Amino acid sequence: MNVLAAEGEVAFEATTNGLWFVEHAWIVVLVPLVSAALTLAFGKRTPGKGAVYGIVGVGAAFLFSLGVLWHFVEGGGPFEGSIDWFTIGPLHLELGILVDGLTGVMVVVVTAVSLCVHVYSLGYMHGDERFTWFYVVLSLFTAAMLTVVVSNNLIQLLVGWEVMGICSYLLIGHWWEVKENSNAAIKAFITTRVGDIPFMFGIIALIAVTGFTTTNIGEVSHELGLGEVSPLFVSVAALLLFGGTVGKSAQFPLHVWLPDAMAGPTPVSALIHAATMVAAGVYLIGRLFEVFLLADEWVLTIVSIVAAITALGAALLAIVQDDIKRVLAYSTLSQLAYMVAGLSLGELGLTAGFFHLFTHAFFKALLFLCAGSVIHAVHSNNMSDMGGLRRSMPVTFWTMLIGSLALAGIFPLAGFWSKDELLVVAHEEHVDWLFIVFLATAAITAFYTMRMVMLTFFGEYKGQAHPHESPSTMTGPLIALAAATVGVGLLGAPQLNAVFGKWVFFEEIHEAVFVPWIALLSTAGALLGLAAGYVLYRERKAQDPLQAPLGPAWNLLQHRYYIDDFYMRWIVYPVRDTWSTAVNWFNQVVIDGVVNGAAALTRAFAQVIAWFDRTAIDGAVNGAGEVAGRTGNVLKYLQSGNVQWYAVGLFVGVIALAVVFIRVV
Amino acid sequence: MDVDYHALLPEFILAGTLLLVLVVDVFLPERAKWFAMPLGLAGVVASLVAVATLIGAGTRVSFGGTYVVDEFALLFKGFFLVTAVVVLSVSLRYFREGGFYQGEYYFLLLTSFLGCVMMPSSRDLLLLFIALELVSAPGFLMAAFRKGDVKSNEAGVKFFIIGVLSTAVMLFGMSLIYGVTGGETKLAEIATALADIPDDLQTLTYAAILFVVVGFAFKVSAFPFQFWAPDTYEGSPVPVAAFLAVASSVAGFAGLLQLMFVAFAGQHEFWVPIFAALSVATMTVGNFVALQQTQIVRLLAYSGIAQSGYILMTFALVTDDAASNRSAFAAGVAYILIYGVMNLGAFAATVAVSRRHPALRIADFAGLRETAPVIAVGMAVFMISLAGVPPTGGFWGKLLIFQAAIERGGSLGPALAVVMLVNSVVSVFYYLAVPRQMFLREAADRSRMRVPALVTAVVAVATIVIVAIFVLPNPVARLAEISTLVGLGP
Amino acid sequence: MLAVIGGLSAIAVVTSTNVVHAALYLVVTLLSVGGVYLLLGAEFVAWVQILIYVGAIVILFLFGLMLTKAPIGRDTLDNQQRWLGALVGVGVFAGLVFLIQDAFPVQDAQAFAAARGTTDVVGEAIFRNYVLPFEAVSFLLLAALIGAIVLARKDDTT
Amino acid sequence: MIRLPLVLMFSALLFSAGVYGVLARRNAVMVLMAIELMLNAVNVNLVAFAASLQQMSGQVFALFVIAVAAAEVGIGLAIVILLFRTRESINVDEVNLLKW
Amino acid sequence: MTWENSAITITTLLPVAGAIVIALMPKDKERAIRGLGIVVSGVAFALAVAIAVGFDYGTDGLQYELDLNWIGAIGVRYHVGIDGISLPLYVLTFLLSFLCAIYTWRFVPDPGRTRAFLALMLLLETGMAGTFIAFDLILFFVFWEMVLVPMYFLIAIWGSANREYASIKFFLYTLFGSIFMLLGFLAMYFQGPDPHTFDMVALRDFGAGGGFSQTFQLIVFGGVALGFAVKVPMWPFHTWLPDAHTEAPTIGSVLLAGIMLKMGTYGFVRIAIPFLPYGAEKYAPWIGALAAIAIVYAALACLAQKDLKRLIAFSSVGHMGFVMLGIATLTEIGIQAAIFGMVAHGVITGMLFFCVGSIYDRYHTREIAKIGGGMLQTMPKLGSVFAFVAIASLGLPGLAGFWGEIMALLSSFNPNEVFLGDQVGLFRLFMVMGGIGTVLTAGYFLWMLQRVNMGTLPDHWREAGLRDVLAVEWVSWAPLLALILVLGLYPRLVFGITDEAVSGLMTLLGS
Repeated sequence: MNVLAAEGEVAFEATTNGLWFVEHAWIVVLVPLVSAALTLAFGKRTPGKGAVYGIVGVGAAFLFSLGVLWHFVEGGGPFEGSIDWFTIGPLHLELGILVDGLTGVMVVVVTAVSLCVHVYSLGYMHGDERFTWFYVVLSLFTAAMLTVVVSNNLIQLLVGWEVMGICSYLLIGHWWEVKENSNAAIKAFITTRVGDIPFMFGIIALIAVTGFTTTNIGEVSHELGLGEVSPLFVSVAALLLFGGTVGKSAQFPLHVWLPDAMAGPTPVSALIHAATMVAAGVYLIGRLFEVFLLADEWVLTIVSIVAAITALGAALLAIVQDDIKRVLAYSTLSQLAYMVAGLSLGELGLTAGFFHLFTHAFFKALLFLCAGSVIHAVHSNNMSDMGGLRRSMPVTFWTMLIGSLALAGIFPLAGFWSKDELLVVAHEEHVDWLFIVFLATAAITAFYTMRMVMLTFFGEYKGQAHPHESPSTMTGPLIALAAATVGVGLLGAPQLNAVFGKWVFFEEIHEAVFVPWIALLSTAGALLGLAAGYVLYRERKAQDPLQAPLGPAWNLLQHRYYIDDFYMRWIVYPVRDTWSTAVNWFNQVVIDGVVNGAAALTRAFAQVIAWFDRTAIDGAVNGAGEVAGRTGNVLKYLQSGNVQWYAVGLFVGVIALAVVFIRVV
Repeated sequence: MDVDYHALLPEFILAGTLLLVLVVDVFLPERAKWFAMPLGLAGVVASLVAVATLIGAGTRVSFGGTYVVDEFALLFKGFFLVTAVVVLSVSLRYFREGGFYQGEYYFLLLTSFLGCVMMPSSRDLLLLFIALELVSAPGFLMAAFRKGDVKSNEAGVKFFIIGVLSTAVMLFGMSLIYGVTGGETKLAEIATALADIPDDLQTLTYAAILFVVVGFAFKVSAFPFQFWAPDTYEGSPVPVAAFLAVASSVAGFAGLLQLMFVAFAGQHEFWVPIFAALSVATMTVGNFVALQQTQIVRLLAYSGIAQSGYILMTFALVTDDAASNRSAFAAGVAYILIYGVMNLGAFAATVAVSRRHPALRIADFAGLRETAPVIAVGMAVFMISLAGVPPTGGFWGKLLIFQAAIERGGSLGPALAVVMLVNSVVSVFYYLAVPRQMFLREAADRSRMRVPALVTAVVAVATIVIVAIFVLPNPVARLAEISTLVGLGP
Repeated sequence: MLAVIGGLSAIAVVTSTNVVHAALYLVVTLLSVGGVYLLLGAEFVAWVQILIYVGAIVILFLFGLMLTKAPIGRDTLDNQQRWLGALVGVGVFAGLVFLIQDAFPVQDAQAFAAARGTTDVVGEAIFRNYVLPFEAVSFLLLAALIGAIVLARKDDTT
Repeated sequence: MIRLPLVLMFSALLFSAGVYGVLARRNAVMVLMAIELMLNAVNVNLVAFAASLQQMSGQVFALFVIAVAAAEVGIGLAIVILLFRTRESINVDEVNLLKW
Repeated sequence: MTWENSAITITTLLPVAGAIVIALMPKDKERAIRGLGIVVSGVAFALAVAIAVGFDYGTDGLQYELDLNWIGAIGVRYHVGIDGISLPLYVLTFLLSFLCAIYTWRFVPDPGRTRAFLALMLLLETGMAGTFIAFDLILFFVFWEMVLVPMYFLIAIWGSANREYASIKFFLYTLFGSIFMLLGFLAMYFQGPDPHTFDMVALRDFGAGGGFSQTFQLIVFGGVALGFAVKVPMWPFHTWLPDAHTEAPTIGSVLLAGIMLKMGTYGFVRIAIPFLPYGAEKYAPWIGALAAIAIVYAALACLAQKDLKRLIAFSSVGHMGFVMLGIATLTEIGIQAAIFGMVAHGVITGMLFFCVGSIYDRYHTREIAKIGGGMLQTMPKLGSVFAFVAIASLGLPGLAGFWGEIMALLSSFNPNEVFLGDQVGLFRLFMVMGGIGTVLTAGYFLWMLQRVNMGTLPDHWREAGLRDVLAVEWVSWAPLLALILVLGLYPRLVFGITDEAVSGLMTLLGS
C-alpha cells in the first residue's frame, strides 16, 4: 500500500468492477451519518423507534463496502481523492479519502460488525428508555469509525478519532442513572484522551515536517521519505503517535479504561470495545507505518515491549474475572496487544497484525454478543450467577463455543490462522522473546476461554432468573458472525493463497508462509490451555480452584496489579481534589487576595488620609470644642482656631522648603 | 482714558441688575420677594447676550491694559453667566421655601458673579485682588445664610477666616511682587520685568510668587487649603454650595491661569514642581477622603477637590515649549468647562433631593430611579462623567489632560498622568456609590418626589449637554484651544 | 522709633490676655503704621489709615468683643498650640528677614526721599487708572454692608 | 533718613505677629485683629515700595487694601455675631456638627 | 452618504437609537418593549449580515470605511472600517445580542425593569460592536470604555446575591487596566508619525515598519497589553471574571463571555502586535507562559468549583488561554486560530451560560451539589443541549471548540521563526501544558455533566415541576447550536474571512 503512488487520482491500470465504489468511498461514511441524523430527527416518531434508519443505513454501507473490497479482490490499487476544506495561513486542509486494501478490509469489518450489532440491539435494547438515542450514537459511531478508516489526512482522522471517543463515552454511560456507568464513561474518555494528547502532538509534528502546508498522510510520508528530517524527530513523532494507540487500543499503561467500559450495553462492547474502535489504534500504526519504519529502531522495540506486557498481563487478568464481559475485555486487551506486537515486527508483521485484527473483530464481536445474549437471559454479568446454560440457550452456546475456540486458536477457525501467522512472522524476524510471549499468551487465552465456557454453560445454573434463548433478532447476528468466524480465517490461510495478504501489505506483497511445527506448537499450547480449563472448571466449587495455589498472586490479579488503584490514589484524586482545591485556594486567597488587598489598601490609605485630615484639622477643632464645652464658655470660642494653625503651618513649611530649594539649587 | 464701553457692557448690565434687584426688593411685599430671581435672571441673560455680541470682536483693551476682553475672558464670562443662570434657577424654590432673605441673597449672588465676570479680564494685580474679593466676600455671607443653622454659621466662620487669611498672604505676596518688579501691577509688564530681574531679587520673587499662589490655592481648594470646602459646602445652602463649587473655584482658576501663564510664565521652572506636588496631593487627598463620605455634599466637595487637583496638573505641565503649553492650557480650560457642567448638574440634582431629605446623606438617594427618574438618570450621568468614563463628557476632559501630560513628556508628564490615572480609578468607587443607591436600593418612601420644574430642567439640560459633549467634543476642545493665554507672557 | 513702638504693640496685640487691651494695643500699632506712612510721604494713605482703622475698624472690633462677651485670660483666649504658633511666627519672621536681607541688604540701602502722596495726587491716580477697581470696591462695600446687616439682624422668622 | 529694608522688616514683624495671632488665638475677633495686622504689613510694604520707587500706584493699592479690609471686618463681625447668637440657643452637645 | 461608507455606522449605532426609544416608552407596555428590543437587535443583526454578504473576502484592506474629522483639536477622527479580523466578531456581536433579546422575551431577571434592562443591553451592543470597527485609537478606547457602564448596571441591578462586589470589581479592574492602555495610546500618538495621529492604520504602518524605538515599544507594549490582558482576562488578572460571571444575569454572562472578553484579544491582534512588533516579540514568551499557565490553572480551578456558573466562568479563563497562546506565537496560523477561538468561545460559552441560566431558572440554585444530578431524567432536552455544548467546549473535533485549540497548539509547535526562533523549546513546553489542559478540561466538563446531568433525580426535585426547554429558549439557542456544529464541520466560515486579513498583517510585520 504505497501511498506515494497515490499522488494521482487513480494509481493502477486496470479498471475494476469495484472502482466506482472506491472512488465514492465517502458515501460509506455519509450513509451512517445520515442515518444518525434521521434517527435523531425522526426516530421517536418512526414505528420501531427509529432503529430502521440505522439498520438500513449501515446495511447499505455494508453492501457498499463489499463493493469497495471487491475492487481489491479484483486486484485494484489504492485511490485518493479530496476536496478543499479550508485554508489557514500556509496550511491547507482537505476532506479526502484514501482507499487502499487496508481501508477496504476495515470498512468491511466495521460495517459488518456494526450491522450485526444494529440488528442484535433490536432485541437486546428492546424496551430501553433511550432506545432511539442508542441507535443515533451507534450510527454516529459507525460513521466516525469509517471516517478514520477512509481519511487521507491527519486532521480528518483526528476528528473521526475523537468523535469515536465521545460516542464511546456516550454509550458506556448509556445507563447513566447508575454512578458506576458514568464513572466508567468518564474514565474511558479521559484515559483515551491522555493518549490522544501525545497523538495530537505527533500529528502536529508530522504537519510541521511539511512546513505547515498540508496534513495529507501521503505528502507527510513523502516528506519524511526524503530523509531531511532528523531520525530523532521522526522517532519522537512516532512515539507520540503511538500514544494514540496506547490510549485508544487500551495498551499498557492506559489499558485501565477498557474493562470498566464494559459498563455499557453489551452490543456496544461488541462493536466499539472489541471489534472496531479499539482496533483503530492498531489501524493508526498501520496507516502511518512509514513513520514508524523511518524512526529509530528503539521505537518499535518500545512498541513491542508495551504490547508484550499488555498481551501477557491482560491474559493473566482474564483468568480471575467473574464478570463474563470483563473476561472478554481483558481478552480483547490481550489480543489487541497481539496485533500491536505484530505490527512492531515490521512489514511482514503488518499483514499478520491486520489479519489478526480482521479475524479478531469477528470472533470477539461474536463472543461479546453471545455474552450479551447470556446476560440478557440471566440478568447478570457474573459467571457465578450462570452455569448450565447450554441446554436453555443452545444457539448461544454453540455460537459462543465457535467463538471461543476461534479465540483459543483452534484449527480451522479464524483465530488459528491469524495467530499462527503472527508466530511465523515473529519467528522469521527472529524476535524470539516475542515468539515465546505469543505462545504463552495463546495458551493462557485458551485456558481462560475454556474457564469462561465452562462456568457459563456447564455445571448447574446458579442464578435466580429463568434463562431462555434470545429472540431471533439476537441469534441471527450470532449465527452470521459465527459463520464469518469460521470463514474469514481461510482468507489468510497460506494453503488457500492467503488472499488477505494481497489486500493488506506495506510497499510490496509478501507471500504468507506456513510453518508446520509452529502451527503444531501453537495448537498444542491452545489444547493444553483448553484441557487445563476443562479439568479445573469441570466441577463448580465455591472457591475458584486457582485461588489457593496462586496465593498472593491471586490478590495481585484481583486488584489488577493495583494499577487502577495507583492511578486513582496518585493521579486522579490528587488532581481532582487536592490540586484543584489548592489552586482554587491560591486563586481565592492569593491572587484575589492581592486584588482585594489592593482595594483594602486603598481604603486603608483613604482612612489614613482621612484620619490625618480629621485629626490634624477637625480633631483639633473638636478637641477645642470639647474643652470649651466643659468650661461652659462655648460660645466665645472660635472652634476653627486650629484650622488656621494647620493651614499657616503647612504653608510656612512650604515656604521654608521653597527657600531651601531655591538656595540649594 | 481708554475705555471700551462695549467691552464692559456685560459688567455694566450685571451691576445695574444687582442694584435694581436691591432697590426693587425694598418695595416688594414678603410674598413676592421671589420676584428678585426672575429679575436677576433677566439681567444675567441680558449680560450673556452682551457677551455674545463681543464674540469675534477681537481683543479689546481698556484702562491702560489692566482690563482685557479677549477670547479667554469671553469664554469664562460666558461660563460664569451660564452658571449664574443655573444657580439662580435652582435657588428659586430652595430660598422661597426656606424662609431666607431672598432679595439680599440674589443681590449677594449677583455681586459675587460680578466678581467672577471681572476676574478673567483682570490683567492687573489690583484688579485681580479686587475681583477675587468681590467673589469671596458675598460668598462668606451666603455661606452663613442659613441663619438659624449652626452648621451654616460655622461654615461661614471657617470659610471666612481661611479666606481672609489667604487673602492676607496673597496680598503680602503681591506687595513683594510690586516691589521687586519696580512698581508694576499689570500682569504683562510684571512678566517683562521678571524676565530680567537681578539675581539678588530672585529669591524674594520666588517667595512672592508662592505667597500669591497660596491665595488662589485657597480659592480652588487645593491641598493643603482644601479643608474648608467640605465643611462650608455642607453648611451652606445647597445652591450656594453649587456656586462655591463651580463659580467661585473656577474664578480662582481663571485668576490663576492668568497669573501663571501671563505674569509668572517665565518662572515656570520654579513653580512647576510646586504645582506638581500640589496637584498630586490635592487629587489624592480629595479622592481618598471622598471614599469615606456618607453625605452627598461632602462627597461632591471632596470630588471637587480631586477635580481641582486634575486641573492643577495642567499647570505642572508647563515647559519652554509653547505648543505643549498650549495643549496643557487648553486641556485645563476644557476640563474646567466640562467640570462646571457636571458639577452644576450634580448640585442641581442634590437640590432636588434636599427637599425631601435635608440631611442629604448618600443613602437618601436610595430608590431615586423610582421617586425621581429624571434626576436619577441625570445624577448617574454626572457621576459617571465625573469619574471620566464614556459615554460622558468627563471622559474627554480627562483624556485631554492625559494627552497634555504625555505630550509634555519628560519624566514628570507621564508620572503625573499615572498618578491621575490611579486616582481616576479610585474615584470610580465613590462616584458609583451614588448610582448604586439610586438604582440598586429601594427608597423608604416610594412616592413620587416633587421636583421643581426648573431644577428638573437644569438636570435634564446638563445631562444632555454632558452626553452631547461626549458625542461632539469638538466645540469644547476648539473653545479651549482658541482661548489660550499662552504666549501673552514673555 | 515708630517702627519699634509699632512692632512691640503688634506683639502685644496678639499676646495680650485682655481683649480690650489687645484692641487698644491694636490702636497703637495702627497709629504707628500711620506714622510710618507719613514718614514715607504717603500723607493721604496715612490719614485714611488713621480715620478708617483707628476710627472705624477698631470701634467695630470693640463692638464685636462686647457683643460676644469675650472672656479674659490666657487659657481661654489662646489655644494649646500657642508655643508652636510662636515658633511658626518666629520662623516666618526669620524667613522674611532673611529674604529681605537677601534682596535688599540693609548695609547697601540708601536713604531716599519719598514722593509726596497728597490727597489730590492720589485721587488723580485713582481716577485715572483705577476707576474700575474703585467701582468694584464700592460694590464690595455695598455687599458687605447689606450682607452684614442681614446676617447680624436679629429676626425670629428663621 | 529712612531705609527701605528697615521698613520692610517692620512689615515682616507685623506680618509675623499676625501669623502668631492667627495661630494662637481662639477667639474669632482676636483672630480677625491678627489678620488686620497682616494686612497692615502688606500696606506698609506697598507704601514703602511706592516711596522708594517714587510711584503712586503702591499707595493706591494700599488704599484699596484698607477699604477691602474694612469690608472684611464688617462681614467677619457679622458672621461672628451670628454664630454667637445661634449658639446661644443651641445645645452644647451639638457644637461641632461639621465633622467627619 | 452611501451604503458603502455608512453601513457600519448605521448598524453600530442603531442599538443606541433603539435604547433611547425603549427608554422613552411607557413602563407598562411590557410586551411592546420586549418586542422592540427584539426588532431593533434583529434589524441590526440583519444589517450586520448584509455587511458580511457585501464583504469582499479576497482582500486584506479595510472595507465600508468611513473617515471623518471628529475632534480636530486633538486629532481624533471618526474612522471606522471593517476587515477580515473584525468581521467575524462584529457579526457575532449582533447575533448574540439578538439572541439575548429574544431570550429576554421570556426571561427578565429580577427585579424586572425590562425597559432599563433592554436599553442597557442595546447600549452594550453598540459599545462592543464599535470596538471592533474603530480605526482610531481614541474612538476605540471610547467604545471600549462605553461597555463598562451598561455592564456594570447589568450586573449590579440584575445580578445575584453578591452582585455589588462583583460589579464594582469588574468595573474598577477593567478601568484600571484600560487607563494604562490609554496612556500607551497617547504615548504612541506623540511618538508616532508626524503629524501626530491616532489613526490606527497610519500607526500600524508606522509601527510595523519599526517606527517606534525599542525601549519605547517595551514600555508601551506593557501598558497597552495590561489593558488588554485584564479584559481577556489573562492569568493572573482574571479574578474579576468568575465573580462577574457568577453574579451577572444570564444575558450579562452571555455577552460578557461571548463578546466582551474578545475585545481584549482583539486588541492584541489589532493594536498591540502590529503597532509594537518589537514589544510583541519580547513579550510573546511571557504572554505564552501566562496563557499556558491559565489553561492548566483554570482547568484545575474548575475542578474545585461548586457553583455551576463559576465553573463555566473559570473555563473561560482556560479557553482564552488558548486564544492567547495562539496570539503569542505570532504566526499566521496562531493568530487565525485565536480569532477562530474567539468566535467559537463566544458561541459555545455564550450557549453554556444560556444553559446555566435556564438551569438556574428551573432549580433556583446553581450549586452542583444541590442540583444533585438526574437532569437528563426530568429535562432530557435541556440536559442534552447542555451536554452537547459542554462537549463542544471541551474541544471535541467536529465541533466549534476544536479548531481554535488544535491550531493554537499547532502554531505553538513552531512559533514565528523571525521573532521567536530562539524560543521554540519554550513554546513546545507551552504546547504540552496546553495538551495537559485539554485533558483536564475534558475531566472537569465530564465530571460536571456527571454530577448535573446523570444519576437519578433527587426526590425533592420531583415535585418541583421542572420544565424542559421552552419555545423561546429553542428559538434563541438554535442558531448557536447550529453554529457550534457548522463551525466545527466547516471552519472555513471563519478562516475564510480571516485568512486574507491575517496574512496581510503578517506581511506587514515582515514574516
